[in-house]
Amino acid sequence: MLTSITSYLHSNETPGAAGNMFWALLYILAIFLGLSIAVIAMNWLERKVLAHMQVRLGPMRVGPHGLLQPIADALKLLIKEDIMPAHADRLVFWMAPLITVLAAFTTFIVVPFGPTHAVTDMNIGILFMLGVSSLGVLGIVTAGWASNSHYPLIGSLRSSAQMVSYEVAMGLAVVSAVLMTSLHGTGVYGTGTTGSGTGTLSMIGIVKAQYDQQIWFAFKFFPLGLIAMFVFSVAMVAETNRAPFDLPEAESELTAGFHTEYSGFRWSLFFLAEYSAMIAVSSIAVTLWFGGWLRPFPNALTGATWDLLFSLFPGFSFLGLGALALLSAMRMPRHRMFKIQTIGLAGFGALLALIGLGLLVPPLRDRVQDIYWFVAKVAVFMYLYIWYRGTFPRYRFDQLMMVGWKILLPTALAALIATAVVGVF
Amino acid sequence: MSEASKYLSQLQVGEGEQTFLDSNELIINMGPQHPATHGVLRVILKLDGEKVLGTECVIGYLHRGVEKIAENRTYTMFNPYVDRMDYVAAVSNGLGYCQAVERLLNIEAPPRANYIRVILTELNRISSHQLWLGTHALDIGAITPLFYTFRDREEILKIFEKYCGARLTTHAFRIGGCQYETYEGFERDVKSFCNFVAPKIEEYEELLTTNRIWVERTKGVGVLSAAGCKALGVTGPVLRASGVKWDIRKAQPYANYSEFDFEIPTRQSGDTYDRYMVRMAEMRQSLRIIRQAVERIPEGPIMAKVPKVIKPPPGEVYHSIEAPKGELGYFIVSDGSTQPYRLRVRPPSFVNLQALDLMVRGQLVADVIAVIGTLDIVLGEVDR
Amino acid sequence: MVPITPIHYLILAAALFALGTIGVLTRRNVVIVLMSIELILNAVNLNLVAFSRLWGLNGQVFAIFVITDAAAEAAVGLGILIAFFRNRETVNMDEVDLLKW
Amino acid sequence: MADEEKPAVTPPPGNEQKPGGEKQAGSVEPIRPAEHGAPETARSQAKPGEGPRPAKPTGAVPGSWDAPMVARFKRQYGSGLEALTYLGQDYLIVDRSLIGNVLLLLRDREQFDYCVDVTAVHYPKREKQFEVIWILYSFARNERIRVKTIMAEGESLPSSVQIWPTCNWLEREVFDMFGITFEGHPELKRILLPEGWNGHPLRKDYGIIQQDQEWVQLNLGIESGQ
Amino acid sequence: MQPVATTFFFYFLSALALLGAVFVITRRNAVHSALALIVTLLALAGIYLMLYAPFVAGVQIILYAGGIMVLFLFVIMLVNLERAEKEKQFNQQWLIALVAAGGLGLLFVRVFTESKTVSGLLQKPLAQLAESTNTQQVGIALYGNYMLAFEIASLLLLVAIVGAVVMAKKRI
Repeated sequence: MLTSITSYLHSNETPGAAGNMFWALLYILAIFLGLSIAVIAMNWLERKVLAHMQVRLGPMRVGPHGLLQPIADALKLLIKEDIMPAHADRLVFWMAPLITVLAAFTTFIVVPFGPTHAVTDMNIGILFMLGVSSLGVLGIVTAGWASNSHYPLIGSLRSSAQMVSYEVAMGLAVVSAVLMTSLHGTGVYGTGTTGSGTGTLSMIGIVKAQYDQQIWFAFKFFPLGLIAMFVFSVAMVAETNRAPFDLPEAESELTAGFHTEYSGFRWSLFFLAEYSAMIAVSSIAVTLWFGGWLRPFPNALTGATWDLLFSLFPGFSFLGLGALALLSAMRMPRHRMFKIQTIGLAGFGALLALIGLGLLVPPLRDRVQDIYWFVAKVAVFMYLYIWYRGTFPRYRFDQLMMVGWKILLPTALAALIATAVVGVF
Repeated sequence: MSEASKYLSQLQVGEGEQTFLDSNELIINMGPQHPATHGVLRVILKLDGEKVLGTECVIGYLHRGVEKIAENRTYTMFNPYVDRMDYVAAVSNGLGYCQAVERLLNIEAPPRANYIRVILTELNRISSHQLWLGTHALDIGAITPLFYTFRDREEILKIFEKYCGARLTTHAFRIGGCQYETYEGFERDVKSFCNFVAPKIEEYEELLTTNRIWVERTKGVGVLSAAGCKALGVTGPVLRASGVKWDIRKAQPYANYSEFDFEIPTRQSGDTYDRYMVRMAEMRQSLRIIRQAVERIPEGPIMAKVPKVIKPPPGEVYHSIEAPKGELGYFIVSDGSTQPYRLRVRPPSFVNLQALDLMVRGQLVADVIAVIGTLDIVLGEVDR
Repeated sequence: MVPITPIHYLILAAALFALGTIGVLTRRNVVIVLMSIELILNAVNLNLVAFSRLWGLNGQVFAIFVITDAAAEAAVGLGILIAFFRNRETVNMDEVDLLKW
Repeated sequence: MADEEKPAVTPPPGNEQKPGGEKQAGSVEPIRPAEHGAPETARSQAKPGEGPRPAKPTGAVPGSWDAPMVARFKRQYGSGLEALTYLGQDYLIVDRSLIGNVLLLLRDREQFDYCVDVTAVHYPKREKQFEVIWILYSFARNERIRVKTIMAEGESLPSSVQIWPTCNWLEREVFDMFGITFEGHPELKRILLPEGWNGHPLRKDYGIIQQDQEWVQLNLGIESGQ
Repeated sequence: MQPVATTFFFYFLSALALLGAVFVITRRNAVHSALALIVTLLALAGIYLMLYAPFVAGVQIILYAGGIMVLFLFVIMLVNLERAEKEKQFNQQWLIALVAAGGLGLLFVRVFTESKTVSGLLQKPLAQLAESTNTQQVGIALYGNYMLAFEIASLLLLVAIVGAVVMAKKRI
């Protein structure tokens, strides 16, 4: 038992592939916890970043710089009254948020945080991700239907049409990335290197192909990779019902869309699902086009010095964040009203710095590096989500459909065909 | 007659062109508690899927009987009440009322008072338009402009507060002139505000005017032709966006608007985008008026000779001004006593709201929100 | 415990097929009849995939064709259902008694 | 604009003109209540035949209003209508039976294409209690006039919704506040007050704190709205 | 990777699939039926995984559960079925149908278990299916041997799209 646990540490397979149940469960637990923390952090970050974009401060009261605000929110949501509308379909109403949460969380089974840092590596990895994340729409549709109310019903009709439409463009964009795993090209676009020869749908395989071909797929067959990436990154915003495609929950039209009738804990499940889905689709984008866990220039900047330099990044980023927090603590007004807040912020900074120091220890820093780069790339996409929300008005339903079917779909198709043509010749 | 009947609006349940599924006709109750109805407006929508077949507005949730109150208050006592109608443009309301009573008394406010009035009213027009822009953009889904406009509107409210102590329901004017002399540094404040807000207006435009989604959401939405506007009595920026160059400040100048050099911005197509552009241009024109007024403001008294007890001679008078939302009129019947015998307010929001049904027929639900926003209604004024 | 052989899968498929048939034959709601047809198709799929365990990949390829077919069937079937509902205001199977309307 | 030779769009039957005018004159003259006498005083002083007043809006007394438009109407309807001016604002007093035709002519012939407002005033002491006022504006002429008619309780007016669609809500409000009915209105129901409310608040006999207690108790479940 | 705990997962997933199927044909409410069908479909996807057919499993999830069932739910919401719920759910021939279908099922089971020929066929040793290259092999088969069938399937889909649009839309 113990040997099977320790022996995995030196394995170069994912726990799923190695058939190591203990580590697989541990990974699942870690992903679950990490995702919950990420959603909480995302909640705080979104409010802060959006607030600063909108010339205001955002949460400032609960904890230093509102750091504890998400926890306060979570507590509030947990103890809120759970309202079920009269004549609602009780069973379905109860099940709907669970479906969305399950769909959003299950996708993370195949997300590769590193060459071995995934629960399992499926042969159909990307297909599995797309399929399971598309199950989320079932939860949204049933939620709207079960509420027995007009606004949620319109919200779910909108969302089912929207998500099914954008899945098509999304799928085509993904296919063109998958195609790149096997295509090297010989002409101007040829990379001149040998890859694995056959393509793959496995998430880890796709990242490895990018390493082998020495190029992120976003820049492969320039600009075809970029076009596919662009199509995907528009479609993924629509898939997750975020601004400017947040029609299913357009608050100015449908009050809150499909979750109008939800409150308290059930509502927070939708919230959790939405943010997990955002992270999930961002992970797909990062894996397919931005080299997944690969650090910048893994082929060009090789050698012990570079390896050391890049492996110091995680530790130093945490140290930097800690220093930022300490600096803010020092700049807090000297007043006894702010005493606890100052101490809290300083403590938070110290904690971050401590983590940063810990990550500088050699065995840890090599293991953590992949996860760090992956998370950093996903974070960029999450920032984009917030940025979109601060900038764009909302699309109208017919315009949304037009964008999906008349712009994204043909673009994705054209990119796919061009990729195939360029890759073969 | 048939031309007019084209603009008749009423909800005819049980008929209408049907496109996708007959069975899918949906009656939706938007409001009175709804985030996008700007207060307590209730719109009953008859939908075919997402397409609007017809609407019916149910109003009166904020009815306070202002006209009845007026009959039981003296002319002076009623003055603060008008601020509570269009509470985002209280100064304009006050100006209209004071001038109507002055007209009934056949007196004229002194020039300095008129200048102060013009400055404050135009500032108020800018603040009203800013509030409109923020909420309208919010309705369409752009959340950021709201905070920009509120930040800049704050500067106007600060000037109001310094001038008369109130920020929103200012009660700035009195019958016969102004109660307060300008405070020390008023001109400087106003001038610095003009310099402050001019680039900010550019900033709003930068966010929205060329934003593709904004243009797609507003172009061709809620089109109201000039004929439709006239038939439905729609005034203000909505009328000007349909290509009618009509502004009471130019057509029948009141206060001393005839002394200023400004233009009436118009656009041709009469859709939501044009109304947005007209209002943006109006903000700039208001700045232009304020700049001139603050340069030329004369010295002198700020109150005309008004009797202590205001007892207008018997008679009736209608006076209207160009409020930020359109023609704001006061029809006052005096019986020679200290109280108005009858006071009728012609609220621009109320009349403009009537056009909603015509503007949204055949459009989508999302457009209803855009059109309610673009009509710039204030429920305090609709319901009075 | 008995090891799971292809026979097990085939029996499961037979049960699903029977249930689907019952649904098609007894239900009056067109939507549920269509869903029962999906059940039958799935039973067939299961059979095909189970056979592919014995005779190689061809069964899986057929299963994919069956899924394609199911998608087409669902689209047309639901289209007919909507047209029917629009004309008759019902989704009752027994009332589908006209060839043309 | 003023093609005076143009025939009226809908010339009313000739026999309606004179009786209407006489009725008007007969009805206004005797009422002169002490409290609310002022407007009547003004009007009776401005009876035609006193000679033209200066156009300058100075006096507190209405003067007669002379304009080609008025002349055209006078020619057509004779004493059925009166044209006055007060403080520079012109208004017509039209007999109730003529009001539909006059409004239609004002729109079609005189280009008053914008109905600013419809409102009413209640004079409880008079025999004919209500004055209904249309405020009109012409974009082409940049001119604002008022049209006034006098009617008694229980009488009704032709709806002008067919002339200016904007009158839809305005007439509904007049109905709501005064209980004046407009015939031919597409949906004459309360607009600001709730359906089923009793009483018309802007009538003078409706107290300032009066309310429909029964409605309040029934619909809001509270004892009183105060 | 070898499937773990095959027996347990087989019985668990089959129970789920059968339960879902029973609910599909017995529920009064069409939305409940649809949700039950989704459970069945997902259970079958799991069974496909156990049968070394991950690609079919993926297609099952993405197409059936994510696509077709959303279409079903969409239509159920469009045609408001409140009235249908109150009506009689089964037609008069339910007894005959039950007997016939049950007989058919039993016949299948008997053939699979008792028939010499069939069991002889099924005694064949299991084919070696490499899970890690399953997708590639399915792809090669699809675009190799079954090229014509594949093209015909795409034509079928095109016809289905046109047909669905013609059926569902009143005015084209």
